[in-house]
Amino acid sequence: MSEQNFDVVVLGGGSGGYAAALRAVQLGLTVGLIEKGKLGGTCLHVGCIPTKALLHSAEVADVSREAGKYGVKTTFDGVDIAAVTAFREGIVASKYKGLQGLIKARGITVIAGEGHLVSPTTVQVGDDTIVGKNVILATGSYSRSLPGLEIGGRVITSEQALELDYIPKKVAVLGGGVIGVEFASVWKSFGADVSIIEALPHLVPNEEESVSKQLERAFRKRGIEFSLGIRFKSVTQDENGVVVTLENGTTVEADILLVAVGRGPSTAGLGFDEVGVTMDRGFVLTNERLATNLPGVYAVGDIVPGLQLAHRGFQQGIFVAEEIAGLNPIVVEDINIPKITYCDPEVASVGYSEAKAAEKFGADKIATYEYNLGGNGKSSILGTSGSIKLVRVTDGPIIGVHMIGARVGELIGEGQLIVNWEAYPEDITPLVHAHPTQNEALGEAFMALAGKPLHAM
Amino acid sequence: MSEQNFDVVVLGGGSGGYAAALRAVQLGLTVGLIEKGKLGGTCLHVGCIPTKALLHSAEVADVSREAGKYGVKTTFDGVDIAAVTAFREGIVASKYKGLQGLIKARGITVIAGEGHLVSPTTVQVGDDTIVGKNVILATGSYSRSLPGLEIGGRVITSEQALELDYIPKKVAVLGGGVIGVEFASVWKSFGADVSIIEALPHLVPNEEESVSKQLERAFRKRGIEFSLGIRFKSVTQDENGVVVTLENGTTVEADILLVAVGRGPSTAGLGFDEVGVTMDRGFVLTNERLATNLPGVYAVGDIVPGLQLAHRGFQQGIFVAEEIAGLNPIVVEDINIPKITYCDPEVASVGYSEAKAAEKFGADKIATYEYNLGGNGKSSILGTSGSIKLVRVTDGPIIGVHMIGARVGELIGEGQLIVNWEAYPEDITPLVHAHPTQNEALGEAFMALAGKPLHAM
Amino acid sequence: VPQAGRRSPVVSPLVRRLARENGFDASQLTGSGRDSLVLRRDVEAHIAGLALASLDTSADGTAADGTAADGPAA
Ligand SMILES: Cc1cc2nc3c(=O)[nH]c(=O)nc-3n(C[C@H](O)[C@H](O)[C@H](O)COP(=O)(O)OP(=O)(O)OC[C@H]3O[C@@H](n4cnc5c(N)ncnc54)[C@H](O)[C@@H]3O)c2cc1C
Ligand SMILES: Cc1cc2nc3c(=O)[nH]c(=O)nc-3n(C[C@H](O)[C@H](O)[C@H](O)COP(=O)(O)OP(=O)(O)OC[C@H]3O[C@@H](n4cnc5c(N)ncnc54)[C@H](O)[C@@H]3O)c2cc1C
Repeated sequence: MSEQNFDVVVLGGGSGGYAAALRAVQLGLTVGLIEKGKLGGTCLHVGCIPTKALLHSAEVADVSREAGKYGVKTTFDGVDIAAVTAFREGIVASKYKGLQGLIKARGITVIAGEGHLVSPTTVQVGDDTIVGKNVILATGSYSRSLPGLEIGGRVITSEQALELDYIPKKVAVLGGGVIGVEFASVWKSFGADVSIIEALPHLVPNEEESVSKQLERAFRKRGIEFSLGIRFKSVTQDENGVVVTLENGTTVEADILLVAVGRGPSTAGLGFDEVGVTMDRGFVLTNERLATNLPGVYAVGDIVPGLQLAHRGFQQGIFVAEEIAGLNPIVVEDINIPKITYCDPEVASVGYSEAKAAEKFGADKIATYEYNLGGNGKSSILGTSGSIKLVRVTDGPIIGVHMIGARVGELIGEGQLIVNWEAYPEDITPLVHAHPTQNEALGEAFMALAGKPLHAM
Repeated sequence: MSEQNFDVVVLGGGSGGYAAALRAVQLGLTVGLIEKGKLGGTCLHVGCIPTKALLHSAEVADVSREAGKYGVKTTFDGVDIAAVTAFREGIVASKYKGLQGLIKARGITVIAGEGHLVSPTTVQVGDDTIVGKNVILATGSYSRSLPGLEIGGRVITSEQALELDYIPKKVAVLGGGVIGVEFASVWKSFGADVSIIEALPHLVPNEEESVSKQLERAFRKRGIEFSLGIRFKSVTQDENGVVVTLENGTTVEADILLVAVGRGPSTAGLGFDEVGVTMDRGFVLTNERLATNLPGVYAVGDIVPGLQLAHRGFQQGIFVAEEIAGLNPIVVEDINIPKITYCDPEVASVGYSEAKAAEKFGADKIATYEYNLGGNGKSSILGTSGSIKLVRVTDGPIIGVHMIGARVGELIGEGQLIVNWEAYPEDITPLVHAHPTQNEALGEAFMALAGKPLHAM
Repeated sequence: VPQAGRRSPVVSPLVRRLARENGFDASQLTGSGRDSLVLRRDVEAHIAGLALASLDTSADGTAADGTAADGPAA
């Protein structure tokens, strides 16, 4: 039984928590970082990194299959799932090692174990009492299910999906959001038949509607089945597989069902309620500066309602560390945080969709332009189709960038600067983008939006 | 024998010329565009587009070869050069068709034939006299050779290299600039042995020195040979191959020699001199607003001394059209135009190198930071190494972005905005980049340069 | 000193915003870049001048809004 004192105590060592810890020690604060599992959290171990490794193996499989189109003679002999696993695990292990080294080198005290909040300044970890002038809650999220839908056996969530040691013949995916479509994309590339079930009218329903429609078209072309706008009713399983029944009576048979219906906050039983933190359905409520109702207690990452993304966690962690250090950092709204869905084709966006912009600014106060990647040389060379859609305030700044196509995720950094810096298309048009890149498709779209399209009518 | 009158006469339908024409008609001017070959010029037919198609086939070959690393079982059975040619020609044909359609739809009068400048307002095309209130010279460039080095037989330039209907066993490449290293990269990926001869001390000698060194290391790892700092002396050829002799007596034997020592202006015999245009070694001299010494006569593209890049041509073409229309467009200096070399690994840069910045601003007035892509999750997943080097004025804006690594070319758009918009690292750091992307490596580098590295010491 | 109605080119949204946050319109300055492009240093110099002016004027008790912008940057 011991007591340790820090300027900042961080509960949870995922993206949000470790970023807060790293930034806080940089600012001269002492930090105790409490983690019950592995530093790096969901993103590093069972989220962003391993899924993107799988998606790269999937890309390699597709390239190998289609190599003939580009004059390369290859025989594709299937996917060796054990080797995919070794690749994926190797990537995670090396990033994990790097992160552990960094946290150590920066002088952060890591406390292993499950922490419980016992007062606004105190976290109990087993027999140890960890006291902080400030406490940052960063306990992250878990894969949710639906009421009455039990996970187990052939009904799995993303954690088990990652570790599957075989390629199923047929998969049903419940949920057409980012995690659902990413796994659907991987499995299809690996040779499985895939069927997505989404209750909302579109795949990736949080994206610009025209992008969702294009993704649906692209998935259809890839032979990925999906059912939209009809809710899941029930599932049964036996040794041969699962049968999913929808509310309209349709059934989908498959080897397994992936449940990808969103992630809930990991806050149950951790004492937040008892200590008096204001909560809503398990989420921790904060003001826009991430302070909870209790002085000195902050929250970051997936437990704060809004986008559940690793880089939002990083940003919030850095923000709170700077806030505690008195640097008065600037708030970035969720809407201006970039989002990428890494399926094939990729989807990337930042800022307002056309519908949201019309709601906020008035339909007659905005202008949009959609540039077809068919006009973009590099995209043709890569063999991808897609588009870039821009939303601007009429005679005002660009407020939305929405893209679909192979590799477009890497273009969102430029979109992010444009939207956050309130650039006008006219600021960009004198700066002709490099040729031939996919990047220049953004340039073409801005030129068109400024009323001076170059390679388009 | 006829006379045609236009607001603007453009001589040459390559990147610079056609962009000028497209923008001029958009601004309500009438345009006559004179082209002796094919609209689209070097870039579309024998430059940017076909080389990038080859480079993509090369990438596909490398991915197929290394698929096992990612758990994908493929057998690489070599490159089918006829199929590569069909792919390359298909891409060029479709872009060519698109460009012809666009030029027609925009209402530009295309005059086929070789034009000669006969007065500051008049171009003669065979029997036809084409008169313009303004004339834009845009006749482009050709592959140069060295004094005494004759092109022919096994000694070829990029035009013939593109059309080669076999994969040589061994190639010598004279010149380690962008065209030389791109072809070297393709041939190596296609299975040839390659040896580059560069008289300057580094490959891609116009790039940041640390990037050149990393490219040399990467090429060495790929088994691409090169000799630096020793000049070419002579070459002999017979039915079996070529023997290249360097000034220090070393010899290089190969099936063919690619001469990639730069491009000269295509201006000889076109009347420019006679009409009184000020020239220098065949280049047309202009002021920074691209006006020649003759009122109403402008020049754009590769015939204007400086960077020889398609998008510089686009930019200059648009600029001159807007200048003629009285819009007073903004000048963008060559240093702030992005450059990409599409070999594997790619090289991309914009702005000042460390050495040039030190020269211009004083070595004690600048700061640099180099971020290793080894710390970047997406780059690890792609299996690429490399780095991002930034140059800033101390307590001032970022003035240089220099990158090497697979696919980094697509990141230069963001670098271009940053440098041209005079961003401080501190403007960027609140905007955490999307995870996991290569793009976020830029973000990490900016954070470090602002004194607050996240995932680095 | 800004001339009313003058519009200089500003290509950087950052430069425009910096001016706006300090209460003036960047395009009212005479830029020191090529073709009088308004650069970041022009806006920073103007802000430094405003700070000096406000020191001076606050010494004799008058408001220092003589150089304020005539509207938000476009
Ligand atoms: C399959 C999948 C793919 C994803 N892909 C991406 C992507 O590509 N890009 C992206 O931006 N986001 C992605 N995400 C989301 C991303 O992983 C999360 O947004 C991010 O991990 C949230 O960070 P966090 O710090 O809030 O929580 P977490 O990463 O969940 O970390 C919370 C940490 O707290 C620890 N913890 C919890 N309770 C306690 C306690 N009581 N005591 C001690 N420790 C505790 C946990 O062990 C965990 O390590 C993905 C998620 C999934 C599931
Ligand atoms: C192998 C190679 C790869 C390249 N890759 C890239 C790249 O990836 N990215 C990049 O930015 N740049 C690249 N370039 C450079 C790019 O091609 C040039 O910068 C660009 O084409 C220059 O445009 P231009 O309009 O000045 O000249 P050109 O494209 O050369 O066009 C000139 C046109 O004028 C016509 N013409 C000439 N004289 C006359 C006359 N008297 N009458 C009528 N017509 C005439 C010609 O037929 C031609 O069509 C590459 C070049 C090469 C050779």
